[in-house]
Amino acid sequence: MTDVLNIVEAPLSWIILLPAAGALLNGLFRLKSTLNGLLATAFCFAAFVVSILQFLKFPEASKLADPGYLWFQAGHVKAQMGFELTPFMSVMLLIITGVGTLIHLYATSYMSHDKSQARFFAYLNLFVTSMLVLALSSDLIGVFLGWEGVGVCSYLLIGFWFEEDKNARAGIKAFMTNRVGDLGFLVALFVAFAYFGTSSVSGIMEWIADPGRAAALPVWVLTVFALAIFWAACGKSAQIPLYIWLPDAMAGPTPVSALIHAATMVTSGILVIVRLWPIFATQTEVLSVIFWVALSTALLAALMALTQRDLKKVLAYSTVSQLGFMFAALGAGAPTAAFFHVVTHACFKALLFLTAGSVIHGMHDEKDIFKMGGLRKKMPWSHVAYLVGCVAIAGFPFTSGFFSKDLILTKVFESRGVLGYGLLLLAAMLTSFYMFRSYFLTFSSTPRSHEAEHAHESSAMMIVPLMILSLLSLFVGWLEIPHMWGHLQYFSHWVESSGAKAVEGHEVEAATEWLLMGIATIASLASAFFAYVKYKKGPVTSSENFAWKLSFNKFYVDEIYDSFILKPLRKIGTCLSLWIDEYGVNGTLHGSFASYRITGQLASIFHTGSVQSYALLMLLGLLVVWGVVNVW
Amino acid sequence: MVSILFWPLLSILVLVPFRKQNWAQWVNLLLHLPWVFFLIELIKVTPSGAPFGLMETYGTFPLFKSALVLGADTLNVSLIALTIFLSFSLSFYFLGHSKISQSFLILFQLLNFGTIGSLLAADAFLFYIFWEFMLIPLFFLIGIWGSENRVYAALKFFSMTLAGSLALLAGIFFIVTKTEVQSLAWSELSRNAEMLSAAAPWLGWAFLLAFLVKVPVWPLHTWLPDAHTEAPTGVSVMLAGILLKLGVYGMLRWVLQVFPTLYWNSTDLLFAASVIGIILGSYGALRQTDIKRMIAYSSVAHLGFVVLGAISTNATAQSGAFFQNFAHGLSTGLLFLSFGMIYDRTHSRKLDEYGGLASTNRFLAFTFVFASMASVALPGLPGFVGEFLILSGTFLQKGWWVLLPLMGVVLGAMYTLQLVKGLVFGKVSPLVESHPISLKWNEYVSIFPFLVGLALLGLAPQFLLAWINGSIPVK
Amino acid sequence: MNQATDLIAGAPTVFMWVASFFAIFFALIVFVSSNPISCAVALMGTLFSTAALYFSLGNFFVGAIQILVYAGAIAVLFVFIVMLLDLKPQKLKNLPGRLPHFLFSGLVAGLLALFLFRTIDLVPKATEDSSASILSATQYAQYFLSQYQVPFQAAGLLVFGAILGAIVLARGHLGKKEHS
Amino acid sequence: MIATGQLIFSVAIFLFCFGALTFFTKRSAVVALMGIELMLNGVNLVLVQAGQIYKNAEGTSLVLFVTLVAAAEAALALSIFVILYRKYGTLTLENFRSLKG
Amino acid sequence: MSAELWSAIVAIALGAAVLTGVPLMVIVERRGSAWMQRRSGPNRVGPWGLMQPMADAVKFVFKEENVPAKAHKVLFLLAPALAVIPPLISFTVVPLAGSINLEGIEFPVQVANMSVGLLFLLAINSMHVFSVLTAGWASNNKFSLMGALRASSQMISYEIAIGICIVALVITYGTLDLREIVKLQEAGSSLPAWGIFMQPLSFFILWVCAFAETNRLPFDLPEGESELVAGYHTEYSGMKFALFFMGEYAAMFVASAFLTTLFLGGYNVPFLSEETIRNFFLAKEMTLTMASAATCALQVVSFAVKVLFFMWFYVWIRWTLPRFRYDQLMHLGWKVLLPLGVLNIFITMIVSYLRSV
Repeated sequence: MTDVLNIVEAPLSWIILLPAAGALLNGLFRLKSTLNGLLATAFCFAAFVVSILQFLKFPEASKLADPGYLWFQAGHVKAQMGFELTPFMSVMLLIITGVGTLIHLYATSYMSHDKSQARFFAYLNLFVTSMLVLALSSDLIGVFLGWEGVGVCSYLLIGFWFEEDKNARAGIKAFMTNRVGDLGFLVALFVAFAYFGTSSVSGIMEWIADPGRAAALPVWVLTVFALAIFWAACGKSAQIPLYIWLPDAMAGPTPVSALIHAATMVTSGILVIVRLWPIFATQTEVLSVIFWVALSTALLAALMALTQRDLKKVLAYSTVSQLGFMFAALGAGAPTAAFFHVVTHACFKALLFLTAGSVIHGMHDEKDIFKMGGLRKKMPWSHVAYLVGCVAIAGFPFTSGFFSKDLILTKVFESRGVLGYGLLLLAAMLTSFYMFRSYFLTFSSTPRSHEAEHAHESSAMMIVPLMILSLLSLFVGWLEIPHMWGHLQYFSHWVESSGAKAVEGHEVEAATEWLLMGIATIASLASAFFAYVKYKKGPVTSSENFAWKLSFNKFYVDEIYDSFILKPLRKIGTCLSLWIDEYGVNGTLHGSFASYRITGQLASIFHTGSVQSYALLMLLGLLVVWGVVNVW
Repeated sequence: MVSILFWPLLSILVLVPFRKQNWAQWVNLLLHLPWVFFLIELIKVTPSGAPFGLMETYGTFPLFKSALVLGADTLNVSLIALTIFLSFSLSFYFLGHSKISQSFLILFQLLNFGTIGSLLAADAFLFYIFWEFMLIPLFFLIGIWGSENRVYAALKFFSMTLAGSLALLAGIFFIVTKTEVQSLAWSELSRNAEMLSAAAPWLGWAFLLAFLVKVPVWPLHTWLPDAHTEAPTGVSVMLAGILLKLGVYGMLRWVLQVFPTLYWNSTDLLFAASVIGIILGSYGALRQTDIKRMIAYSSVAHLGFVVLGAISTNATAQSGAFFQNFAHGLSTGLLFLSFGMIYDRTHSRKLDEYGGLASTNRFLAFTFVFASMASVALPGLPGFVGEFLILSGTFLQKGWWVLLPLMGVVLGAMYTLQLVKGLVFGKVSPLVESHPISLKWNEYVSIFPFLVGLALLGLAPQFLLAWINGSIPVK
Repeated sequence: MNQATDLIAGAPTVFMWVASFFAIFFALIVFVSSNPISCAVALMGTLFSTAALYFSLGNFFVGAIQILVYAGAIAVLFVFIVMLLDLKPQKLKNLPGRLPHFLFSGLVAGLLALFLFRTIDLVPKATEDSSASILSATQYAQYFLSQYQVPFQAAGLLVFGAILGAIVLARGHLGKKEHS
Repeated sequence: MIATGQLIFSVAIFLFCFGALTFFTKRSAVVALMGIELMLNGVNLVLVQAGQIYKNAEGTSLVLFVTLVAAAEAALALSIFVILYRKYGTLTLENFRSLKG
Repeated sequence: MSAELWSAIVAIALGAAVLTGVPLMVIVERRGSAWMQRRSGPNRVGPWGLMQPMADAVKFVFKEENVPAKAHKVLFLLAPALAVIPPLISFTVVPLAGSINLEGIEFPVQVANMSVGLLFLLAINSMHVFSVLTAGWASNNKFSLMGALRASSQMISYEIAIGICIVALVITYGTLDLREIVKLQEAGSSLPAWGIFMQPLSFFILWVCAFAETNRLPFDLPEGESELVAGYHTEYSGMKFALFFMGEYAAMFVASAFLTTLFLGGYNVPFLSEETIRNFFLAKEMTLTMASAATCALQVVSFAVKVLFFMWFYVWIRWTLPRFRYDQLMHLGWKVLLPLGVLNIFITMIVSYLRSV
């Protein structure tokens, strides 16, 4: 990447300020009915327009930068609140603002009858702002600002309907898990400032590029840095140890889940890793760690999704498993594949969530798919959108999911060999199976509950974004055709140009590639058919065997966490502090006060009241003193 | 400098004739204006370079080798600014408040006088006098206007701090009698710091003890939860806002710069104490059912961070620590203030009696959430800037030991969110239902500066950081 | 009769022996007897014998004062009170109860005596010039009004206080109602 | 044989010790007071002797003051005893224990 | 002839004189009072009843001595002795005459001369109270106890008055030594330089107190026959009663001697100083000792005359004034004599200051 970087000044901070202004306005003024929503969507759309303008500058400018201002500087830490835009991040920008606007539009009608809309849209805009800060900021510390901002907004949005205690607790759970993840980011920042002297991404890249200085670094610095970043990414993008918050995050309104838990926030982990790819490229052990964690997450999540009854929970688990796919691609050393899947996933997952939202909306907030059924006739538009979504996610030929998943599968095959490829393939099959299971249960056969009979199609304002998204999720795939078919590799061009070179695994000849593609398509079609056969008539009351219970109860992961980590930590800590604070220190204090009283009582024994005993004691005292003086 | 120091006394004199409550409250507010003016004058003239850049002596105490020496540099002037900021916004809060009588205001001004005095004092004995002087008004303020077992709390607070400062007095006596130090002026002491440290190794600890009790470092902190819960709102804001910082200021000014060698070899012990303080402080907050105690314990944890920064050898953590003073001052101050307003109407501090404040009073809920986010050190708010600097400085110096305080960050989030969930979110509890809270105009005005301060220091703290970095003791 | 005999250095005269014997004997009676009147009279006896000792030491002034103030006033007062209040002799009822007290005080007194006797040889014999050490009253008077003027005034004040005290006690008592 | 000074001193010691003993052991207040008088006489004796040895009026002046104080004290104490007697009906010291600790 | 021997001789002579004087006084009293009441006193025994006291003495000796039942044996016997001893002792200090010159050494006619004579006199005088108290208490009967208490309180109050007057006297004379006092009163010019002229007020007070001290009428409340049946010595009979009687008369003698030495110039012959008398005798070719002896004899005679004058005065007063009531007695003692005494002190202070300037 030696070509001269011509950095172009660009008003990137405007992109951030627009939604921020929207958030502020919504926060202050409570307008009638849906005006708040429209206001928020307008601001989001404005940000979308500006980001398109920046996007167009890209072929010639290799990087857009906006110095911003010095946030704070003390001792060896210098935090610059500046912004920069690399080619691949500009694509992400488009997604954030584009999909964001669509979701805003959808939400205005979805939340039309909610009483505190102003607050909702203020949070939504605030979320978009912090996501943009995360994406755009030049310094890692700026990224961290966006990182935590996004965490807080997800906490506020998940716990939006705070009347029920469940939602508030889900919000806290999300925030806490994110916070644990952010520790990793903090450690990375400390390492960056301690060893690289700066936290700006470009600065770190120079440090790595310059062989002399890189050699001077202690060997563990880069691995620790990479691992720390990965730990933060796990927290944010819900990988194995820290994914528990995502399923519970469904407690929030559906547009929130769509925006946050499908399109933007969850992918931030991957964005950061792609931006810092030159570091990860050199760390092979870290990559293998990432790969295996991702693979296990994908498989585990897919298994859990098989038996879920709540429509949104199914989608949540599918998100976790798709994220597993993306991290698997990163683990396999293919940032382009990962990023391509991020884009495609953003489209079809947002689509799926929004349709689920309209379905639930139509079903008067009934989420249980066992109670749905036969909605094909009742909600034709949502049905079409949901079908497109399932097709895309399952990876039917020529859909966006097909291209991105296939690219990942080939990359995994190249670097991780057959075992990795096989497991990932299994995960892909499971994905298509549970997606079509949910499709058939909700839309085919006959309505199984009272709400199902009276389900009504959502309003136009909700259907339009669905249609746009379904078109997108069908045709986005074409941007990155496997090079056998043509040279239309936009994505790899975008990602490589922003400095994220793929790890050169041994190239696969075209023949094996065709073979892999074939296997993948057959696998997904077969599992889809299998799901069709199983759930055509309606919910099959499968026997409560062990496997089923295990999957239904989410492998008891939450319970394990609580009993082994959360509860004991809290227990030890509280009673420790109780013992030391109340009894230890206070005890000693009260003890010392009590000792005064006791000595007082002791002394009073001598006050017998009789004058003679006093005189006697006095004389005795005199004699003792005299004796001592003489003897001494 | 003298004008800013003696202005509170003057305002007491002015306050005396106004027996009626609301008259006294209004006068108290107006008296703050000239004070601010003096502050601005002082800020213009404060040098940011060497410690105690500006020194003025006004006459000497005949019997003792000390003199009335006042010194100013950015370190103490910034804290004075914080005091005046808190006192100014509180005076808005006091308007029309039923419990704030004239004597309360007089004692309050006395407290301000003591605080500013001990900040400006550049002479050990003068510092000690102001240091002790502060306790008296505080004792009465908590003892008289506090809630249920206020006397116990006031007594405990008074005796513990007094015991600590007696060690300080012993140290001063030792210096005066045993060592050939001409005068107790700070410049004199710091000039022959080596001689002093060599003279008596315990001297450092004697000085340090007084400050450790004041900054509640872990083992000596048990007075804080009692004092905070029992103190009336105004006092607990001042107590959390500025008085705890005095301990830190004392440590930096009177121990670090006067006995550097003793200070540095006591740092490992202090590191352990502060880390334990952070963790146990957070757990302490976690187990509380009483809201004010929870906030009090949180300040124990936060000040654990500050001490962590204050004992590190690099400039990052030191300036981070001093900045954290302001961050904590504003965030905990706002927490206490907003809860104080709720408490004034509902008179209950039990967390489980509360719930669903957001649905009744949106603005107060917002301030409370905003303040707790600040205290959780959310980036974009000052707490983060301070804590980040401290932790990165500690990482630079102590390496992987930094993970322990990091745990504190997570625990901090845990108890704060628990507090917020209990108070603001969740179902609307009968108590909140039956006491609709409608804030008066002056309460809005008193909260407003805190919000602006927090937002400003969060996003653009550089103006303050650059100003205080000059006189941070460790370069 | 200003004999020039120096009464300190020389061997004690017979009169001294008798007087000291009586003093100790009467003191013993005061301690031993359970009847207050005999104690009072024994006290009177000790006072007289000490006065006699003073005379034998040559200090007539103090002797006279002793008789006048002590014997004449204080001892009479004691006898007066004992008679006025008609105090019955104290039968030692709970002797066992008070035995430890007795023993303890006896021990302490014995210890004290032991200590004092150890210092007896410290008593200086007499300064060389054995000139008449008998001062006349006028010389004493000069001392009081020159060197010891302040203590003298203080003593006057003390007595004045005592008079007031006595009056108040007497007056106070009269004011209140009689009861038992 | 012992010198006069030593004889006088030993008489003084006896007087003092017997006075102390009476004060400690006697149950009647008046007799206890007599004990005190005895002690004071012991002291006077030593003072006079000292006066004679050092040939100045120090001893005598002290004796005068002691006597004076004894007189004042006896007067007041006895009138107090009268009042006590009226109030308590008896003068045994055990009864006056109200100032117990 | 050593000083001790001489003082022993004088002491014995003095003792004898007093003891004979007492019965003399008794007869004088009885005859005198009778004469005043226009009746003739005891004149059967011996010429003009002179042997009557001897008869009484014999009577007392053989009278039966009864001791009250639960009386305090020791004190009962001690009381009469205490009554007699103090007056006798106080005579030691009284200067009877000038000094006799034997073989060149001047021997003063006085048992023992102390520099603090006056003080000693006062001290011994206060012993009398003690005998009264013990007598009253020891006889274990209520009346005698009452009498004793009254007598002692009376004596103590009047003792204070005496003390105050003595202060005045000491201011004027400047010394406590009786011999010097008498010398100071020698040979006045027109009027004899006697104390009575220098201190008339204190003379009057002391005179009154003298009566009080000796419990003589009008102050003899304690023996008030009518109410208290002879006061504190009701239980006494026989020789013990006689002793009391002797004690009383000896006390009268002391009081009058006291008054004469202080106010009537003691043994001074009016207008004649000792030297003039001695020179007068020397002129009659007597040896020095003989001359000094003669002067002393003359002086003793003058002293005796003065004392007898006072004694006669006692008897005279006894049968003229009625007895004081107890509160009048106390009133006189505390509220009249004491203030007068203090006033007197002030006057003497002012006078002595004026004279010294």
